[in-house]
Amino acid sequence: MILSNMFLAAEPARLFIGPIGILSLVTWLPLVGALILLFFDKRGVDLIKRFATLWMAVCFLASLPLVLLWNYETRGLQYMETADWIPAIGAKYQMGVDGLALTLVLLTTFLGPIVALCSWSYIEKRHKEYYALLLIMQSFMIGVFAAADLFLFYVFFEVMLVPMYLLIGIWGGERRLYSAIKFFVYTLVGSLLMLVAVFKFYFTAAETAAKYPTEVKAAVEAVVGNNAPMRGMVLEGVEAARRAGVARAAQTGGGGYDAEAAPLGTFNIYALQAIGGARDGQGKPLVPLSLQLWLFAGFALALAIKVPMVPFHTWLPDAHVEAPTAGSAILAGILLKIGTYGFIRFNFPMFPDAAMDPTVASVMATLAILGIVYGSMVALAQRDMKKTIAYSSVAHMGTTMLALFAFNPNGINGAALQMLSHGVTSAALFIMIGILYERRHTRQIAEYGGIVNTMPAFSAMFMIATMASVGLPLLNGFVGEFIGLRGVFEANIVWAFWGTTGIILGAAYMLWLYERVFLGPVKNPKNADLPDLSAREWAYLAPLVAAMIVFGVYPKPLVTFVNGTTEVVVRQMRPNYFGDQGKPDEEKAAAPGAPDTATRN
Amino acid sequence: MMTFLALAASWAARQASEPSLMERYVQGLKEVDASKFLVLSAIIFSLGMGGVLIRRNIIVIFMSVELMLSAANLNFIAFARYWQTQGGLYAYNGHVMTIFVIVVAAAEAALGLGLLLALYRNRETIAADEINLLKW
Amino acid sequence: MYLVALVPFFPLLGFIVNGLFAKRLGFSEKVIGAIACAMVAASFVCSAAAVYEFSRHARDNKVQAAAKQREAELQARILGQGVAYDAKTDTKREAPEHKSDDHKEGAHEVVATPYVVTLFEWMPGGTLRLTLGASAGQTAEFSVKWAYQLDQLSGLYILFVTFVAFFIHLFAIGYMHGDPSFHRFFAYLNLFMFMMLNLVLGANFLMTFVGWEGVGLASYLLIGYYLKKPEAGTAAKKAFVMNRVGDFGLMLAMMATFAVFGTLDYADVMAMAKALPQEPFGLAALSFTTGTLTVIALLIFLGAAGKSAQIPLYTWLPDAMAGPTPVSALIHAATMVTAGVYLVARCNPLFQRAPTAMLTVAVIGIATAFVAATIGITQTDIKKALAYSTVSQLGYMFVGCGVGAFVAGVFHVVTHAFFKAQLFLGSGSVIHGGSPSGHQQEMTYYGNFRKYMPITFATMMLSLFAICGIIPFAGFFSKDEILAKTLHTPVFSHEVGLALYALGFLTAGVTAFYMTRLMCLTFFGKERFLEGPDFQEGHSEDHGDGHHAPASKDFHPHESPLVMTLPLMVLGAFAVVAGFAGVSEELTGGAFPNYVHHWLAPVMDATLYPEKPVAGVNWTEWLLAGASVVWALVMMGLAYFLYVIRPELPEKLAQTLRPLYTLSYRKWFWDEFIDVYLVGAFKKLSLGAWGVDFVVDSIVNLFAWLARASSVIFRTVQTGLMQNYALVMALGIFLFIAGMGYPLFKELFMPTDRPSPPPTPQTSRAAQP
Amino acid sequence: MLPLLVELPPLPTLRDTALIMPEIILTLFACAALALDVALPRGKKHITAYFSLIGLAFVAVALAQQVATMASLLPISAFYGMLFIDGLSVVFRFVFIVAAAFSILYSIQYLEFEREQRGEYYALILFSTLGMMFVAVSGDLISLFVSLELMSLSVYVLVGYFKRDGRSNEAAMKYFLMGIFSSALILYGLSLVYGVTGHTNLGLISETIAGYVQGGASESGDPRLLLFVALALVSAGLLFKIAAVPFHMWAPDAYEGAPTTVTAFMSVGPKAGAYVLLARMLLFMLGPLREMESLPGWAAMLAVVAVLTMTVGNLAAVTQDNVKRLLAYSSIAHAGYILLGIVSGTDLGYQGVAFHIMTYTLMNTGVFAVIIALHRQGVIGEKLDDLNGLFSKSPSAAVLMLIFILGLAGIPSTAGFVGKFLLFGSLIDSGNPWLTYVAVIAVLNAVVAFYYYARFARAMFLNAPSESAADAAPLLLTPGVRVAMTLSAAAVLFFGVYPQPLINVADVVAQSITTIYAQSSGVALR
Repeated sequence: MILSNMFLAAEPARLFIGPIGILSLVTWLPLVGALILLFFDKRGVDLIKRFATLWMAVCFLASLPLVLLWNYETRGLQYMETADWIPAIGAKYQMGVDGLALTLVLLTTFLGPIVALCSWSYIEKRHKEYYALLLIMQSFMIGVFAAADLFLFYVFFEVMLVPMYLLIGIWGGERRLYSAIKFFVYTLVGSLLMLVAVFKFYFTAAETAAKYPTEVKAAVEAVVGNNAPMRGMVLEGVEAARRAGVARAAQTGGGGYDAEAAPLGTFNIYALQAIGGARDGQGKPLVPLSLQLWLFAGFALALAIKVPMVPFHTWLPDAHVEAPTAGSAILAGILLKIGTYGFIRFNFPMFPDAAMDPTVASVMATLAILGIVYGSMVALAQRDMKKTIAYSSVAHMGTTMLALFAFNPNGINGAALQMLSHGVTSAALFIMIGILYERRHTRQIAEYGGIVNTMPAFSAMFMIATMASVGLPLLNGFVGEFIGLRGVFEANIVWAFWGTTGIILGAAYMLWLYERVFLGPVKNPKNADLPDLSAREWAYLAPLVAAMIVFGVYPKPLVTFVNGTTEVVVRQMRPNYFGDQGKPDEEKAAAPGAPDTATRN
Repeated sequence: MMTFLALAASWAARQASEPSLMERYVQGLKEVDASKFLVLSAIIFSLGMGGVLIRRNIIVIFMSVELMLSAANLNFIAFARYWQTQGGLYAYNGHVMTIFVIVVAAAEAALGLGLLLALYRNRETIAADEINLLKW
Repeated sequence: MYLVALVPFFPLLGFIVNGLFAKRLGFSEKVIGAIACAMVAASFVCSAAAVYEFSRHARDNKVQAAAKQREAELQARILGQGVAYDAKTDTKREAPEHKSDDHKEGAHEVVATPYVVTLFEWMPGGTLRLTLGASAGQTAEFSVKWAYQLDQLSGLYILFVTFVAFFIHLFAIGYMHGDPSFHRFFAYLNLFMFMMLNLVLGANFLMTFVGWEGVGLASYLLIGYYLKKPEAGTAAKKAFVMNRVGDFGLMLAMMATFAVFGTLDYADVMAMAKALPQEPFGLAALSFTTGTLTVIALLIFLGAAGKSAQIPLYTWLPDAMAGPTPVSALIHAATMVTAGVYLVARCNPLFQRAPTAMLTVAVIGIATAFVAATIGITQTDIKKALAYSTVSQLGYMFVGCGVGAFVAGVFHVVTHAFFKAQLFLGSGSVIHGGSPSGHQQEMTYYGNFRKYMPITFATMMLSLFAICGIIPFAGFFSKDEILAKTLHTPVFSHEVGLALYALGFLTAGVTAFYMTRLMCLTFFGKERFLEGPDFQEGHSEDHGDGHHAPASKDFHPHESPLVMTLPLMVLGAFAVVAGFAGVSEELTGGAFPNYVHHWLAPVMDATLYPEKPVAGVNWTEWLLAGASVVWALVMMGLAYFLYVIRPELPEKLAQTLRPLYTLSYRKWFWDEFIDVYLVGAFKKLSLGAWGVDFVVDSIVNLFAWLARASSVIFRTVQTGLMQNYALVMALGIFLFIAGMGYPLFKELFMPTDRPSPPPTPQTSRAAQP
Repeated sequence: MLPLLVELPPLPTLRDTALIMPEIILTLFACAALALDVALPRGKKHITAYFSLIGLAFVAVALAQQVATMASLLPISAFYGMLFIDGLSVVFRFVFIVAAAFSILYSIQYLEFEREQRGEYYALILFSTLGMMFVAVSGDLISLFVSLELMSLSVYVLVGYFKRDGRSNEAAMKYFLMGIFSSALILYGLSLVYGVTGHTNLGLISETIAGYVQGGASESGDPRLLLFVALALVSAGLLFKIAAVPFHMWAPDAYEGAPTTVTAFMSVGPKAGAYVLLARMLLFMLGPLREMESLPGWAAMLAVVAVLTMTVGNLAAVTQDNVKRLLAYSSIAHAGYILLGIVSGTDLGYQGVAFHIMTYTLMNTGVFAVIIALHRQGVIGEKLDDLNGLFSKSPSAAVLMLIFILGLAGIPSTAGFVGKFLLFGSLIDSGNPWLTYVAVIAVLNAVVAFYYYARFARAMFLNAPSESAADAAPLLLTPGVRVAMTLSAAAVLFFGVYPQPLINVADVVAQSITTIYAQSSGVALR
């Protein structure tokens, strides 16, 4: 194992095991597991279960070196890998993770073994296919976060829907067919419209790179910071775009078109970010604002469906209620995060002017607030436990989106932390509801009551998860929520006011759920003799609850990872926000401002 | 009688002044006017198309398609003649094309009747609007 | 000095030990109780040592000079003058000596010298930009430290909290004897202590907020302790949600503090606040631009109102009595509810610069005091009566703070903690011994218990005199000082002070009346405990543990064991003694020093309202004090007369003053208002909201139906008739020709630009090649 | 100037015959197959199938050898311009061979079961392939028309192959009559084209048309009017052959009526031939009429047709239960996507067209292989419900089918996605704002398309198998068919993940379209 040059300060971490980079290894390992699983005998159910969970655990361990060798000094991508993929359209197999992506990859690998373990007793039929699909799903989800090439991201983004469709469709509840196809088609519409936007931006980027090579090179600095290998990759991407732009300009002008000479442009996310964010002398964006708005809308629609933001959220309750426990845990734990991750990775850096356009920002913020208030109110009125948690996810993601649209380090850090904490908390809640479902085979709240008397340990765990979801300090829910809403306060006080009402509504519906299900005497005789948590159930609940407490008490490591990404994004959108470029922001220059050195924390 | 003779005389005179059949033939070769043939072929083509659309009996439909093919042939011949006069290098292609079209039409006829026979033996009908088993 | 960090650590240790290992290792009740009490005792000892060390540290003038220097820099920075000051690395660049002339020298140089212990950086959050107040535009670092701050105010609080808590733990061992989940109760109690100490010792707003919500969680767990009682669960949820409404305000206040000061640390914020000018009075101050501090203060007060059960958000406290009595004593009397007063006292520089906020605090305080007192009159449940008396006393404390007498407010908190905790524990022992089932709380089934429970009776009489404000007892000194300060308040005009004083005076009387009523119903009068439901047929225990056979008639109440009466005696003694710690110098003319006042002076900002030096014994003060004592004695006599000598009179009085009675009995209809209108309406609204979801869903399904419908159309267009197909083809061809041919046709036959002879109309296909 | 306008060369040299060696071999094998059939006893008829497969192998070898020797010389013309071989024709001849081979391989079992195992079936397929090969190479109207008729006639007979089945006869009759009607239209159009230009050679025609377009109305009346009529008629006929919307009515009936193996062959072989014909006639011959400054060329018309085709094709399939009709509509929809590539006219577009046709061949034959195998004892296998619970019965067939279905739907990591990706990309690449809206419509169509492909997946994976005994037997796939299916599925996945080699092949076709045609017609075919 070559631990190459990880001690150089400005040098981002790189780790190659033989020819394969660590990131590719972590991404494709689960898929390899799935292939091996196919050769197992269908009847050996226990062997399949153990193998799948063990393999997931191995994948988690494989992802740990990512954290251990992380270089905290550099910004931008680390563990970068590049390989040619489809030269004809300029798509490269490029992998790389920055602070935020790393935490999301770890969240995915962390949830992997837990999700596999919790479906041991839940799944009764077709075990082999189930675990194979779970492993394949794991691979694609890690791929989405690790991809540094827009085409690679898009392939992972869309192909991930097929295993999820089958998971919901085959092992789901009663209305599984309807909700499975609804989930798939809803997300597919969004992602295909995004494809059109991807193309439009792909060709515009080539033209802009050709017309303004100098300005684009200047913009690359903002994206790359002090990360040398990443600068090489991004410049190479920008160069490919420029050559393609020049070739196409020549071709339309009547000259012959020699395809070999110039590929069609670049799909490298960070080169596109540089081109999208480039500005000419007077600060006017190179990509005209009107076009930026359309492109922003294309990306935003697909991601809003994924988040889900209010008008596009109706697929979530159906998908959650009908999905098997593991399915809805992954859905809530990771799939929703791709939406907000997409906003931070694509919409903000690539179309900064469109994102910060006052009307766009206020529309999205209003939708987010609607998500919080409306989501909480509807969660209050639900009779099905999973539906309540599903709507609570809508509310939490509403807070995340609101924090994102504050466009300041606090907001984006808070949003990222909220994503991570919601991932752990909602996955835990869904798994616990699964435990109850395995015992009583119903999710109707009316069927339960007084569970605390028969299952005290389980009630304690559910209590901790409820409190984390409500945002109690010293548990992971609070950290992201407070920092995020603080950022929102800085941007717009009224938004912060409405955003903070979320904590009251959250407490209301979660505790009402807890009271109706757990507290009070045991009304229904069937609940009288429910067995408490078994050893296996403890095994997959304990890490989740531990994570909630640890990241509530000591969230600093998470924040340092996430802050790396936030600073880069904020510097791209509001270059002189940090006031270290000498001239203070457009607010009144009362004092030269504390010469606050670029915080490296 | 007298008028008849006068008429015959004038006709003979005119005939004498008229260019002879051979001269007219040669003169026709030089500046042929294909537009009249075009109009004719257009008419035939329209008739053929109308036949296909309206008539009930499959054989009649088949014949009207043959009609359309022959209209095309007429066109080819007319244009071939025209381009011959213009001294086009490949004027003869039109004629060759016509021959091939006739050959193909023959093949189609044989094949079409074969299929019709099979259909008739099976369905006892050759009316176009009765064969509608395959729908929706 | 690191003892401070140990103070909250012990209860946490107790929580972990009792919570996780007690059941598994099978500790007996004795062991669990011992661990819990030991932990609280240990933290009391640590806090005592820490306070002593701190007092020496505070007097050291080197420390005072450094503190003054740092205060000057911070004030300069907040006003935006050119002091180059790097907040993070604490290195001080050249600082021009900033002598503000208007800063009059107080009686003696009084500077806050807090001692801050930072354990680790809890929550970094990236860079932020100040957007409000004088220094808008500067950038600062969002970095919240897990730090404890020991200064005079928090020192006083941790002392009396741990002291009272120790005795309550002791009492609880007896009270909870025989309870199946004994370990769970004590684990929660220790958890509460950890959270309360965190709240009080927190060095920044966020640490206090951790304690704030932590105690909310602990009260939720303890109120809902009796799991089988359905109303316990509802009460717990109600308490938590209502506290969250308060926390909502506090959270916004914290965000605003960041926006104005760039940090949440009390030391820095309060120092910077002192430099800011006082904000205008009245409604103009209610916007973030003009009255920033006012809005922050109001939001802080909203949080305090939620936690300390003031007017809009007090209905959860009476319902919280569903929890065991020691819980009511500890949380809902002595410690948690006073957290609100602590925070207001801690932020006194902010409040003093926001007169509108001060007025709100005072008005709501006095209103709560009066309303709660009137409700207390008609309560039959002993614990609910005490709960309303707590709400009313809290109202008093807030009035104290509202009129600028923060020290008086805090002193009343301390004295109130002693006698109210004693009263609750007394009621606990009354409940415990007063009925065969040990859970009878209705005073109607008590009567003449003084014969059976002499110790409880004696100690509760001490607290009665204390709460009524009779001369030697603690209540007199603290409540009277508040009333005195209300009358001569420098903050408001004389009329406002007089009005507040009058209402306060009236409430004091009403308090004396209902407390004496409570004592009479319980300890004097006819013995009614045999008519209680325990003795009726078919009474089912509300704890759901089975159907009780009616107890035998020869039952008579019995005194509680020593472990329960000892705390009563100690607290009773303190109810008497505690008053002398803060005798107002107005009364004694400076002869007898007011320890509490001098101890808390550094924390209280005196720049706006400097105290007037005491000339000599102020006779008008004595006159007022005497009047209030006489008024209290009169009301006590009236109550004794009504409930002991002529027990049938209250019934008739209730009939005659029917409207007043129902007003008080139905708790001013405030409970119903919240349950029916707010919560009920919200639930109906949310059901409606689900409808919107249905609408959005149906739109999505509409598209699906549209696709399906059009698919059927396109499918059935295949009629199977060959001629139709040929017809469609012909139509297609025609459209092609029309589509492409038309522009050409236009150009050829209707040439607009080129003049050319109008060609003869020909069919399109007959054109001459 | 094109090399072909050389002065009259002497007799066709040996080189010309070498160029059409693959076609000659194929003709020999086709006739030999007919003869062999007579000699074979009743039980042994399927040997003709293997014989024709060997024949196809020989043809492929000859073609490969031809490519090896003359790759650099392309484009070559021979036989006085009758033949015009360029990159497009070479690549598509391979596609035809592959299509024919798959069809023959999959029909052995089917015909055996129907007891219709007769040699003529395979001979007809070979003749049809021959017709297609000639369409690909012919450079003159005469040879083009004749080879088109050869291809079509043999397919008409194939469709009517089950004499005793009323549906097969009816389908054949309808297809025949509509077919010859459209051929008549094309022929009349061609006659007008000949009339206007005076040539029958494609290169010369496009040159003269280019002259007319630039020259504008010459003295003897404006020829453009006649040209437009010709264009309308020719494109009508061509669009009929590829079943584009206004002329698609015949396809569902013909696909449903014909024997499933013939439907498989029809949807892949002759359709690819029709695309080549479209490329030859529309792009090469009538290339200059694509877009003119003042008048809307056929590009605008084709765009409208493409949108209509996609939308009708996809929407009609949503509620279709008969599998063959559903696949007919799906092939109509794919015709729409391919037209998009031609409409955009960019290099990326032609690559997309070639790539999509190649992968469509693989995927469609794969899907039909399973549908054909469905037709067994007691099960007609044309209803979508016959697929129910296939996964529990024969998992391998179900998984292979899933790969093909996802390919057709265009889900990433399958070749279908890359094809669609190139086509949609080319639309946006062309820069014309209208085409961006067309791209959005195309994308929404892809969503509708996914819905009815998901119905296959749902039937196979999610529905429980029907109880009837006949249905319980697993699909019997002969080893040959199983190998073929696995190979094509592997190819679909491989080119989905790493499409670069197939894109290079598609690029050969794209180059031939853009450069060669541009030179000849003098108009920059952007």
